[in-house]
Formats: sequence, C-alpha cells, structure tokens
Amino acid sequence: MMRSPMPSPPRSSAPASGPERTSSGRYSLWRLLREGLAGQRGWSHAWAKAAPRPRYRVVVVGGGGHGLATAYYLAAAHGISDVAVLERGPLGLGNVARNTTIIRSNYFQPDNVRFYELSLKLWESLEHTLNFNAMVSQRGALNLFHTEAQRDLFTRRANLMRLEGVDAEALSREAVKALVPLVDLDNGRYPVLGGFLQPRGGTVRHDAVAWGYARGASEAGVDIVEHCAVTGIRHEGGRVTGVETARGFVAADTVCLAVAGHSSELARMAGFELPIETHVLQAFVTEGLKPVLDVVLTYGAGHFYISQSDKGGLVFGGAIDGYNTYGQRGTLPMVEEVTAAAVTLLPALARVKVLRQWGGVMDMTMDGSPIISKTPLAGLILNGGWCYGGFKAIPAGGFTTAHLIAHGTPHPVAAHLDLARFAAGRMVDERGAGPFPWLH
Amino acid sequence: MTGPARIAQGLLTDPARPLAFRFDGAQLQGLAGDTLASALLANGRRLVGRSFKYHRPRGIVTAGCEEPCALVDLVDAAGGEPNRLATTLALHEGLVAVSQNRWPSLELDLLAVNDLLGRFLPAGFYYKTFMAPGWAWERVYEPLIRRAAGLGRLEARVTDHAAPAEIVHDHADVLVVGAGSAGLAAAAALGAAGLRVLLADQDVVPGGGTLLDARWSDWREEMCRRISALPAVRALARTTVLGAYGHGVFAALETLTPGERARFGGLRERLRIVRARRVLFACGASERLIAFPGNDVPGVMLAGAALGYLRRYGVAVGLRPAFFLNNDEAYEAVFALAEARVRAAAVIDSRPGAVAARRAQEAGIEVITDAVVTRVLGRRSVRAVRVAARNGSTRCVDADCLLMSGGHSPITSLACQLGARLEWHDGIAAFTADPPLAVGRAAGAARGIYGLAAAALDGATAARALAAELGRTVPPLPAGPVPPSDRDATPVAPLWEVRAPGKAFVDLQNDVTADDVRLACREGYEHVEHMKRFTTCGMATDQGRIGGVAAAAVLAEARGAPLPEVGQVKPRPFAEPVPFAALAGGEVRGHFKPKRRLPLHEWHERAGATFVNTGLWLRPLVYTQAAGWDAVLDEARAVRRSVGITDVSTLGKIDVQGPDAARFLDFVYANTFSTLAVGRARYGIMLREDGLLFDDGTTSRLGPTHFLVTTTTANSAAALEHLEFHQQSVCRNLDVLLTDVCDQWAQFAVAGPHAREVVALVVGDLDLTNAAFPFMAVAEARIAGIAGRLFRISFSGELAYELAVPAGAARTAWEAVLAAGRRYGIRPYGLDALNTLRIEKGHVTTAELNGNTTADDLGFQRMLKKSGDFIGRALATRPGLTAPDRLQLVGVRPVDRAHRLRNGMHLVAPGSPTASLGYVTSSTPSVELEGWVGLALLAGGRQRIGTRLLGTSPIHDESTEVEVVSPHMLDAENTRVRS
Amino acid sequence: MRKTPVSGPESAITLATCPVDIVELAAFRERASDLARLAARRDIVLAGPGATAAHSGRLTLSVRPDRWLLLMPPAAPGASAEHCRQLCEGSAAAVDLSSALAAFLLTGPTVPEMLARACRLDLETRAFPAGRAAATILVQVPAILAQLAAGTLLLTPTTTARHLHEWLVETARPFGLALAPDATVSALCAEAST
Amino acid sequence: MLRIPCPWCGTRDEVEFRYRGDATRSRPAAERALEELTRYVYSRENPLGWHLEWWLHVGGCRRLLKIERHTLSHEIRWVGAPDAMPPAGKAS
Repeated sequence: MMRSPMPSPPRSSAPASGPERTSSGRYSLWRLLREGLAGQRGWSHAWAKAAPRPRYRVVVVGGGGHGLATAYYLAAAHGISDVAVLERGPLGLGNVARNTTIIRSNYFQPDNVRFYELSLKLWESLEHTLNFNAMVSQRGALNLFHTEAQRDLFTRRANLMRLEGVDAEALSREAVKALVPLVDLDNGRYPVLGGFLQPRGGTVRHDAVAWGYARGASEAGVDIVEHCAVTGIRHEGGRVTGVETARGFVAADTVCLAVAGHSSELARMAGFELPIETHVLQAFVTEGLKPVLDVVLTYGAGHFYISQSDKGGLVFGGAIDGYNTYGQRGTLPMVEEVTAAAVTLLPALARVKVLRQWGGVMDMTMDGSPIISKTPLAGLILNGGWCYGGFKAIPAGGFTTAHLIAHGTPHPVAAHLDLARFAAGRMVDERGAGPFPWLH
Repeated sequence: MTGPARIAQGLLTDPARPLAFRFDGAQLQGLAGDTLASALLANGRRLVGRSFKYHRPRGIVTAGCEEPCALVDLVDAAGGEPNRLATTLALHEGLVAVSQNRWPSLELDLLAVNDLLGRFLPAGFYYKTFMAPGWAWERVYEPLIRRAAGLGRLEARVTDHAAPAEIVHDHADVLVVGAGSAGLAAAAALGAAGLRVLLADQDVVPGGGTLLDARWSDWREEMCRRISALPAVRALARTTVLGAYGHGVFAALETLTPGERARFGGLRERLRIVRARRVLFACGASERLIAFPGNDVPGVMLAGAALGYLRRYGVAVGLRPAFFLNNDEAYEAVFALAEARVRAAAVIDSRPGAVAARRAQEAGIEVITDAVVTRVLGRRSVRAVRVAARNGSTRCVDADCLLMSGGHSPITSLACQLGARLEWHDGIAAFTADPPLAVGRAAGAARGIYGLAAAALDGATAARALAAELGRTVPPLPAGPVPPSDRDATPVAPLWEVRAPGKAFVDLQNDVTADDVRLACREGYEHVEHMKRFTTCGMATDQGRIGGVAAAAVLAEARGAPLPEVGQVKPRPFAEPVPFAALAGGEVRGHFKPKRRLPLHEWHERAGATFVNTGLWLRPLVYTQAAGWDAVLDEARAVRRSVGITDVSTLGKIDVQGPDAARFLDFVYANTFSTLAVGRARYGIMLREDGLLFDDGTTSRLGPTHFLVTTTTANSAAALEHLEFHQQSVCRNLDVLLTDVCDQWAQFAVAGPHAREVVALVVGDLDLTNAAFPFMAVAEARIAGIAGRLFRISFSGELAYELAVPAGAARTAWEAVLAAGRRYGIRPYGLDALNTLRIEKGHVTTAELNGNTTADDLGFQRMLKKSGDFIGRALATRPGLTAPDRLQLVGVRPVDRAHRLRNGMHLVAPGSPTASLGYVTSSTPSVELEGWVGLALLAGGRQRIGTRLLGTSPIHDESTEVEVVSPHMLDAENTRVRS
Repeated sequence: MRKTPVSGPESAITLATCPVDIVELAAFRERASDLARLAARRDIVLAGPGATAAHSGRLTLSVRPDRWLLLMPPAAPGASAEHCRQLCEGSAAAVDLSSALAAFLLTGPTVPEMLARACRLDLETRAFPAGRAAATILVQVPAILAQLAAGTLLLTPTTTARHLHEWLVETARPFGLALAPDATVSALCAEAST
Repeated sequence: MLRIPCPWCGTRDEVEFRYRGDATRSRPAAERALEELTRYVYSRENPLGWHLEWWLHVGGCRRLLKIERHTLSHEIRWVGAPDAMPPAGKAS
C-alpha cells in the first residue's frame, strides 16, 4: 500500500478536434485476450500521426516526456485541446528514452521536495490516468553514505522530507546489507556507514511514459506532429506569434519550449540566452540476469547508481562528462569511473558484462535546478533546464507547465523554478556548487 | 574419441589433448582448441538453452560473438560467470557450464507453456494490462515478470579481493581492426612503410575468412611472417575493438591466453585504450538469418558457422544438412561439407539460378532453386524441412540440420560511432559505412568488397592511401605466394522473410518475431527506433547482429517504405559485452581512490588513532579505537585546560610570490591583504563570482612580495584551481606566481593556556611575548633546530601557535613539542576534538561553508572591503543574497541540558511544527558549557537569538526545545586567543 | 600471433628511491632570461621545455613553462632552497619542494610497457627518448616523468607517494621486480643528455 | 575521449584537464552594472557548433588554455593562450 492517494486530473470529454482520428481503444487484459484470438490484428496507432494545421492555441515544441505531458495535461486538466506537439524526429527518443528510469523525491531544498513529491504522486496513479502500463515500480531508492559529513547531510534531507510528509528512512549498515546482499560494506576504501531509503522511490519503463502521454494527449485531441523541426520562432511587438517549421509556419497564441538539451538553441531563435549549458550524461546496461538487485542503489563515494530492469538488465549511470557537448554518445573516461565504482561497491558484478553505453544531452542550469517559467518573450513558455533530473519530473513538469500556460501564473509548487531567480539571487542550488554547471 | 561429430582434423584443435568438461551435469570430452560450442556439437549436443520469453528449445546458431542463443552460465570456484557465449568460450580442462532459463530442466521446461500462450503475449503486451488493482504491480505482476525474465544467474556474494584487472594505454599510427585478408595485407604494407601499426583481431588466430579456405593458408602464413618481422607492427589476437570514441581513441578488449593469465595473477582480459592517428576497419561482414517459421529450432544454423565448425574444429554440425540460402558465398559451406563427405540433403536457393548453384549441381548436389523453406519439422532438433517453390509445388526434405544464409552485412558499427552514414547497396543487399577520411577508412568485406582476393587487394590499396596521408610511402613489397583468385558469383537476391504460419524470428535471443514487428508498425511504432523499443528487437546481448536487417526489412514492408529509408538502429558501444572488471581496471576497491597520508601517518597509527576518510586524506579522528565521546572530550579538555597538539597538515597551502602578489590577493579575497604587514597573518574569505562564500583560511605575509595562503582541506584542490584560473585569465597582467606547497609543509597547532611555554621550548631565540609576537603574528623560526615557520593563529579559541616544518622533518618537530609539553600533560588531539573546540568557539567549516551561504549569513559582513573590485563583489548585493530571512549562523543549545542535538536536525517554531526554519549543521557535547552545543543555519537567525525553538529529527523520533544563542558560545571577546 | 609477448621475468625492472633536494625556480614575468644567465653563472643549465639537463651534479627538468625543477644532493632542511633563492637574485621564486615530491628511479627495458598500465603518455623510445620530461597523471596522482640515461625518473607528491609506490611494486611484479639501493643525484645525472 | 593538444605539453587525454567553461566573455569590472555581471556569470551562448572554452591543464603544465571545439563533433580546431583569439573568420 505504498501509493499515496492523489486524485487524477479530470479527463476532457470534449470531442477531438482536428483530423479524424482512430482511437487505439481501451487497453485491458480482456482486450488483449480477445485480440489474441483474432491474431492481434485489431490494434491501431497508439497516437494519431497528425499533420500540422496552420494555427493552434498552444504549440509545444518537443515531443519528449515533458512536451507530451504538458500537452496531455493542457487537454486533460485544463480543457485546452487546441494544441500541437511538434517534434523534429520521431517522438520520445531524446532524454525520455536515454535515462536510467529512476523516480524519487529526496531533495535538500524544501521547494524541490514539494515539486518532486507532486511528481511522485502523479507517477503513482499514472497507469490509471493514462490507461497505459508504464510499469511504475516503487521498489525503493537507497542512498549510501560513507562519511559522517554525508550522514549529516542525508539526515538533514530525510528530516526535511519527513517534515514535508514524504517518506524517508535511515538504515544501519546491517539493514543495508540485508536489503542489498551484493553490497560490500567495507569495500577497501570508503566503507558504507549506512543508508537512507525512500521506499516510494523506484523506476518506470521510460519509453512507455512518452508513448502513454502521447496516446493520452492524442485521444484528448492534441495533434502530435512528428518529423516537424522548428526552424524559427516568429514574434511581433515582443509577443510570440508562432513557429517556423520544416512543414511551414504554425501560428500560436502560446509557444512552449520543452526541448531540454537543446533549449539554448531554441531560445536563440527567440532572441535570448539562457543560464544553461548542454552536457552529456551517460548510461549503461548489462546483459539480463535473474533478479539480483531489488532497489535503486546510489553509491555515496563516487558517481554511480544502479537498478535492475524488469527485463533483468542492470541499468546504471554516473556523472556528467563535464564539458559542453551536444553529442548523444558515451565517452571513455566516464566508463572507467563508473565501472570502477560499481566493482568497488558491488564486487560480485566483476564478471557481469556490460552491453551498451549511450548518452543523453542535458540542459545543465547554473544552479542545478530546472526552469519552468515565462521568458523575456511574451507568450513563450520554457520548460527546460532539467539537468539530470528530468525523467522523474515528467508528470509534475507537464502538470505545472500546463498550469502556467492555462492560467498565466506559475503553479505554486513550481513557482521557485522561474527564470528570474538567477538575477535576483534566489538560486535553488541542491549541491551548493555555484554557477558551474559541470559541477552539479 | 572426442565426439561422434568430429569428422576431420580442425585447424585449431589438437587431437592429442583431450579435455574433460561438464555441461548440465553430463561429463563430456572435447579437444584443446575447441570452444564450448564446438565441443558440444562434436558430442552431438543440439539443445543448449531455452529462449527468453517463450522458453523454446534453442541450439547453437553461429560460431562467434554474434551468437544469439548459446548462452550458458559458467560455474567455477570464483563464483562463476553468467551469460557466457558457448561460441567464444575457450574450452579448458574441468570447465563446468549449465544451461539457462529453464525449470526444472533443459529437457523439460514448464515455462514453455508461454510458447502455447504466445498469441496472447505479443510484443509489448505488458503495456496494456497488469494495471489493476493498483497495488498488484509491485506485489504480484512485477515479481512474476522479473523472475521469468533475465537469463543468467549471478550469485550475490562478496569476494574478499578484487578480480585482477588492468587497463593498458596504447599508441599507434594506424589501428587496423581485423586480420582477415584485407587487414593482413594492409598491416604488412603499413608496417613496411615504417608506420606504427596495431593490428587487432578478435579471433584466437589471425586470418579471418582465409582460415576457412585451405587454398589461402600459404598466403596467410607469409603475411603473418612478414608482420612478425616488422618491429613497428604489433599484432594482437583475441582482441576485440569495443568502441570508437573520437579523437583517434578506441577501446579494445584483449582476452589473455592461459599462459599470460598465469603470469598476470589470474588476469582474464585487459582493456586496451588505443590512440591512433588513423584507423582501418577491416572487420569483415557478418552473415544474416532468414525469418521463416521454425528458424530457431536447434539445428538451424548459419551456413558460415557450419563451415567454421568444420574447418576450425573438424566438427560436422549435422550429417545430412539442408541449406537455405540466397547468395553464392554460402555455397562455400555446401562444397566444404561435401568434400568432407557430408552431403547436403538439398540446397534450397531462393534465386531462380546462380553460378554457384550450377557448380553444386555439377558436383551432384541437389539444388532446389526458386524455392523457400516454409516450415521446420522437429522441436528439439531439425527432422525435416518443408520447401515451397515459387511455382507452387511443395515437398519435404529430410535433414538433420538446416544451414541458412540470408547474405552478409558489412560490419559498420565502429564506423557509425565515428559519424559514418549508412549507405544502401543493392548489389550486396546491405548497408555500408565509410568513416570520414580524417578518421580512417574501411577495406574489404567491411565495405562490401567480398571475396578474399578482392579484399586483400582492397586492404593493400587502403594501406597505400593511409600511408600517403601520414607522409609515408609503401615500398614495393616482395612477391609472395600468389593468392587464389575469387570465383565468379551471382549477386545475392534479397530474401528477409518467408511468410507462412508459425513463429518466424528476427531476434532469436529476445524472442521477437516478424509478426511482432508488424504489430509494432500497426500500433504506430513504425520508426525503426520505436519498433526496437516496443518489441525489444536487437536489444539483447548479440545486439541483433544476425537479424537486424531482416527486422528492418519486415518493418519496411509493413510501412510500405524502402528499406534504405527505414534504416537500422544506431549502433552503440560495446561491440561485445564486456565484464565490469575489465572496464574498471585496477583502480577499484582498496585502490578506488588514492590514499593521501599525513607526513606523520605512521606516528598517528602507533599512537592508536582511529582514522577517518576526509576526501583522499586519512586523518586521525581521535587517539583511541573506542567509540563514544569520552576520549574526544578528554582531548578537547586538555586543550582548554592545559595544552594539546594536532596535525593540521591537510590544510591547503599555496605559495604566492611576485610584485603583484598583494594586488592579486586583494582581487581574489573579499577582504584586503595589501595592507597586511610583513610578519602578520589575516583570516580571509573568498567568494565565488556569484557572491556566495567559496573558501576561508589564513593568509600570511612572509615578505613584501611573498604570501602564504591557506585553504580548507576540503577545498584545497578547487581553491588552487580557482586561483590559477583567475591568475591566468582575469589577472593575467599581474606578475604573480602560485605554487602548491601543501605537501612540502607539515603543520601542527599547539593550543591551550600553556601553549606559549611549550612552543617557547622548541622555538629557539624567538620572543613569544604578546608584545613581540602578538595574535596573528608570523615569523620564520627554527623549530627544534629545523628551518620552519611559526604562526600565532587559533582555530580552537585558545592561545595557540601553528608550527610549520618541511614534511621530511615533521617527526623531529612533533616529538620535540611532545617532549616540551610533557610537564603540562600535552595530548595529541584529533579531528573530533578539533571540531568540538571550534563549535564551542563558533568557527565555521565546510558544514557551514556549504556553497549556499553568504558572508553575511555566517557573520562575516564586516570583512567585505568597501572599495576596489574583488571576485563576487557585485553579485553578493543581489536581493536574494541579502534578504533578512536568509539562513544565518547561530548557536543552539538544548533547554534541557540532558538532551542531545543531532547534525541535520531541523528547527521549527512550536506553533508550526512542520515548517522548517533551518537546521543544525554541527553539534557536540561541550567541554566548557553544560550539555550539547551546536551551530545552526536559521531563517533570520540573528533576529531570533534569545528565542526558543523546537529541534526535531523525525527520522530519529526525537524532538527537543532549544535556545537560539550567538554562535560565539565561548569567549566572545577573544581574550583567550590574545592571552 | 602476439609477436612481441609481454617480456619475461629475465628482463627485470629495478625500482629505487632517490634521496634528493628539489627546488622549483619559477621565473617572474619576463625574467626567464635573467634567471638563465644567473643560473649559468653557477653552472646550472636550465633545461628546455619538456626536457632534462644535467650539469655539475645537478639535474634540472622543465615540465611547466618558465619553471624548472632543480634536483640536487640532500642538504639540511631548507638549505638548498635558500641557496637557490640567493642565486636567483629576485628573478625567480625559489620554492623548496624537497619534502613535497618523492623521487623514484625505474630501470629496465620493460619499464615503458609496465608504465603503460597507468601512463597515458606514449613512452615508446622514439616518442619519449632520453632527455625528455613530462608532467602527467598516474593512478590518479600527479607524476613527473623524466627519461634519463640512468632510467626513468618519477617525481610524485609525497602524501600520495606510497599509493604510487605500491602500484609500481604490484604492477612490476609480473615483469620481474628488484628493489635497488637508493639512487643519488649523481647517478641520475650520469650520461644524461644535455 | 577528447585529446587536447596542449601547446606546452603536447596532445594529452582529457582526464588531465579541468574544464572551466565558456571563454567568450570577459569579466566586466565590478563597478559596471549588476546586469552585466549577472550576464557574465549566468548567461551562456551554449552553441551547437564551435565553442570557445577554458581548460586548465591541472595534470600537466597547469596552464590555462583557450580552446575552440565543436560541441557536436568534438573536433578541436584551435588552441591558444588566454589572451589569444582564434583566427578571424572562424568565428562561427
């Protein structure tokens, strides 16, 4: 009974606008069985493949997790379905498809705890909201600590979470060992002193999040337009009027950028710069194994975190490479660093084989926290700056961005993520690393 | 006898050296030189595993690293290894392997029921169900799915030592990937041109395709001889290039021979990081499957694999093989097996006719042209195949194995990682990819030039071009054995799938069928990346090597788009699965990070210190092994009451010299140093450019143009970089030099009311009276006769001196102080006591300098200079950094003195117990005050001094009322430090 | 087909500690030539960039622009630095690093092959001949390498020297390792290229 | 993996260097408007393309290098001293 109750946003009952669409129908075990008898021939497109219309009330640029979730909540929670999501390639192949699938809400800044907790609550009801099983698996997120200073920091964080009504537990060394028998508590260099567990943390099948939101948005009347690169942002008198695309001009009252990793490029089209640098974050997966790791585990003496997917592969990652790059690929020094931490903490992995490495490019902000904000250009909304925390934030990011678009004012749990905070000195700096994105 | 199917002498096997091994409990025999797969086949074993999803019986499909099915768990004393490929696993005496993913046994697997339910379990079925009730996913469905999924088994046990591993760094002018005919010809030519060449080949011996054709052995031997004679060419067998990383960097995995393994302490493989000016991809092409119903039955194999087993190990994969193919290259297997008296039951060629088909017919082999296999009869082994000709006729061919070939795909993954674009060629029905010329080239089958002779020629041509680009010329090479010329061939005719009832697999390891691909397309997952992710096609350990193009072709047909437009999924490293140990190298566990030891580490050790990791440093925490506060407080008490000594050598120390040294320090510090007198020290704070505190420490002026900066231990490396960065950028016109002298100087604090008397005894002829050597004085001094420095600075709040001597003389100085202090009961004190002392005094460390605090937050507002530019000056004035409700440094004490504080405890107002107002950063039982004392960062803290709040630690279920006090809880007037 | 197998134990590696005083001379802005002139007066040859030089029983090497490390026989703590300070006459900072850097000497034909297990530089003879010096990182700690006629000199910070020394001993073992008696500065200078 | 041609040390692996970010802006003096300093500290061009950036060679000569590197291909086409600028005409 880990799930905490959260009313799912109302689904719009307004008829779909735009091109005629065939619904993919409701998913259920019974339908699956029925289709099985019929050779699985009755399924149709999970989301309608729309062509862009000349104008929309809202154009969302970026068909990734945040863009699709924003469009979904605009339609489902605010009744705004005159919306297009424009994606330059096929949807859902950016960072939503390149992360390590972790969800959690353990943060140091009270505002961040509230924001990510909203997200966690939305995750908990996601399959019912979307009628799409994204396999939200609340198996627990465990942070190990190796020094007393680290214990103090995590104590402070866990206490804050508890004050905010979020789950957090301190674990002894023995409890860590019981939960993760693979861990070598002594490990030769930085012994594990204990751990902090967020039982409601866990993993989600990442691709399914994009597909589920796309399907939900599409059924609610949103046009999802793939292979439609935005090449310019048109504005007049300080107000956005629409976007130039590879498939012609698309007018809009509001344009929302949800292109984390490439926010700076889009902002440049709109004529301003952002407090963002683009960096690559790598991830890795091993061959499939029978169940051997039941939590999301984070090492505290190096950059390394790991979980086991339902398919059996160990999915793991480390820190960003630390220099500006748009190259969505893995690099070598990080391989050594991450795997060294893995073998140190979990020596039984020594003979397990790593299959693939890949990279996703992140919007790294100057304080390590995201941006959901109005911009210097009226009518242009930014959802970006996700650093490496974008995946877990998808539901809340979409939900609060939709709120900002629909109401013109920030959602209370995302108000601290405004763009003006940098000039004002209201940074939301989890690590205290300062305006050095490569240190966050 | 080493197996009934061993019909000939293999190129690699040694009939004189039989090896015993076990598979699933059965005791079997193979030969030295065998792989586990060849030994199993020699023993007539077909069934080696169960498939991932449907638990269908599976056998060996290939003879190399592209193997999708023959994965086994290796069992040995060291805990074993899951998911080893039988096809690349060298057999050794006593090897024990077990099959995977079956229960209770390989022969009888109950989960094979999934195969019968397959119609209800299409690709992505799990996205559409298991959604209700909400709690059931984690409790019921997911555990079931997880248990059924996964392949190999890993024992979760902790070994007591790290597996041996090493990373070796290599450099070359040209890296040649692959030692087939193209690679050998190229390496010989490049070497002759005087270039440094690294020739890497994944096979146990060089030769590639030439190993499978007896006519090429002379040529191969001559090339190997030439290469051996060239000192600048290094040839590495058993070495797979795993990934291409740009800037000429490649990672390669070398598997060690048993001899080398023994010499290197059991090392199994080493990772090589190769830096090369150019690369030549001569990595060949890989054979493809054809999707038809039953293409996964044990005994259905790639034709090239059958040829490999025969030539390399002398093993016949069957005695009555049928062939199903669409290209002439695959006929090599037909002919070779026939030569070994294994006659084909029939060759089913999808083409209406071909040069090779005619040759086969001339040799008396039945070739059924213009026909396809529509079904395989047999479940655990092939019994017969059903053949349908284009003209509508069908027949059944009895056979004990079916050897298929859907053509060949040049291996392009490394080139693609370097930005090469895939290009489709109808002539070979395959994609090729040419790397950018600045990076290198591809040659031979790797770029679609098939035929050993053509590839050898292509390799030599590429070598000449590369040599020229690198400023060398390939000299005329001595005439060697003339290689046989390639036979005429009829081009491949694309054939990806035979549509007939039943499961036709495009990904054998992940159990993805052609129907799954079509379902994905029907549901809109029609981009090749979407299809991959929806069906998991190509995501298994073999990365879809043999079925990837077929899957793309099925998708293309379903989309009604040409195959080149559909493309292939983007290849990512690694070319083959790599053990963690190999990637990690030797810097793991005890060597994960260097240990940084104090000059007096051994002394502290002998004195019984408990050490604590702070960054890389090992520091004495307290001089006892016992837990608890008693010893800490005893040490701290000695300082407060008499005298103590502590090792502060970990502080960062930077020597700053030059005519502009003072100007530089004025810029990097928020306070002023140009006004500091020679022979004086000053506490300084550095800000980041964003106005927040970066670091603090004492800076001394040793001469008019000579300063010594100290930084915190935690920030020492970052502070040096921060200063160097600014010195070389913003301040590059200043004449100032920075030198890291952290390791040069051992530094000790001698603190306590008797510090002066003790220090006076070890410092010769220096007047230590307040008048001559007041608080914050600095002097060169002879310390126990050693040229050193004396500072009168205090972190503890007591009368204190810091003594610095060259680290090599640390012991002499330290022991001199101890001897001098004996009469005062001097005690060494560790980090914990140091912390107790500084908390009482209200001094901050990194717990408070946490990157989110300003000078004002910590009470340093008066230190900011009023005039002149310095780092962080402007941005520190922003409203967010000067707001009155910011977290400010205060002291806290429990109202009930018997209660304790905790670091990380939050402070709340009694009226709103869930709204955090701040938190305790540091706390300790006090020596001088009753009970616990703590430092806290508290919203509007200075305004709250004198009020009471609740300190709460929900995770400990603790709450206590605290009074907010000044952070300077002891001797706020600083009389002690000035005494 | 490995034609150059990892060399056998017969080609052993020797490892020696070098007791030396080390002083860094760092020239002030545009005073490098003054420093060179003053040094020459005392028979000290300042090595070129990335090079070593030996003269009159002292070894200099340069791995940072306008900075030189002087290696000389050990004297009383601080004495060598003081000597250098006087020599510079204000043209350079003379900073004592005798206690900051530990020095090891490795000899044997397989030293480059052994060091390639940590060293990212190309130490092959043609790429790193005698007379060359370079600063780099070995097993995560700073290291200065100098190729001398006497062998490969390795300077590394003292507080992590044990870490590197342990690594050297462990890694050299399969190559055949002999611990040699201390090497003096004059041994380091022997036949070194100038 | 980047291989950075250090003018003092030769070409070295990226692990020897510490990245110090965007090198296109020079620091305005503190007397200048707060806005200008805010831009200097927080605002980034962050181009997909050629990028001028600082790297400190901490594992070698400890010199600060100014490098022009492509953020997609990672090609490095110019390396210079802190006060140098890449040849004109290569700015984009």
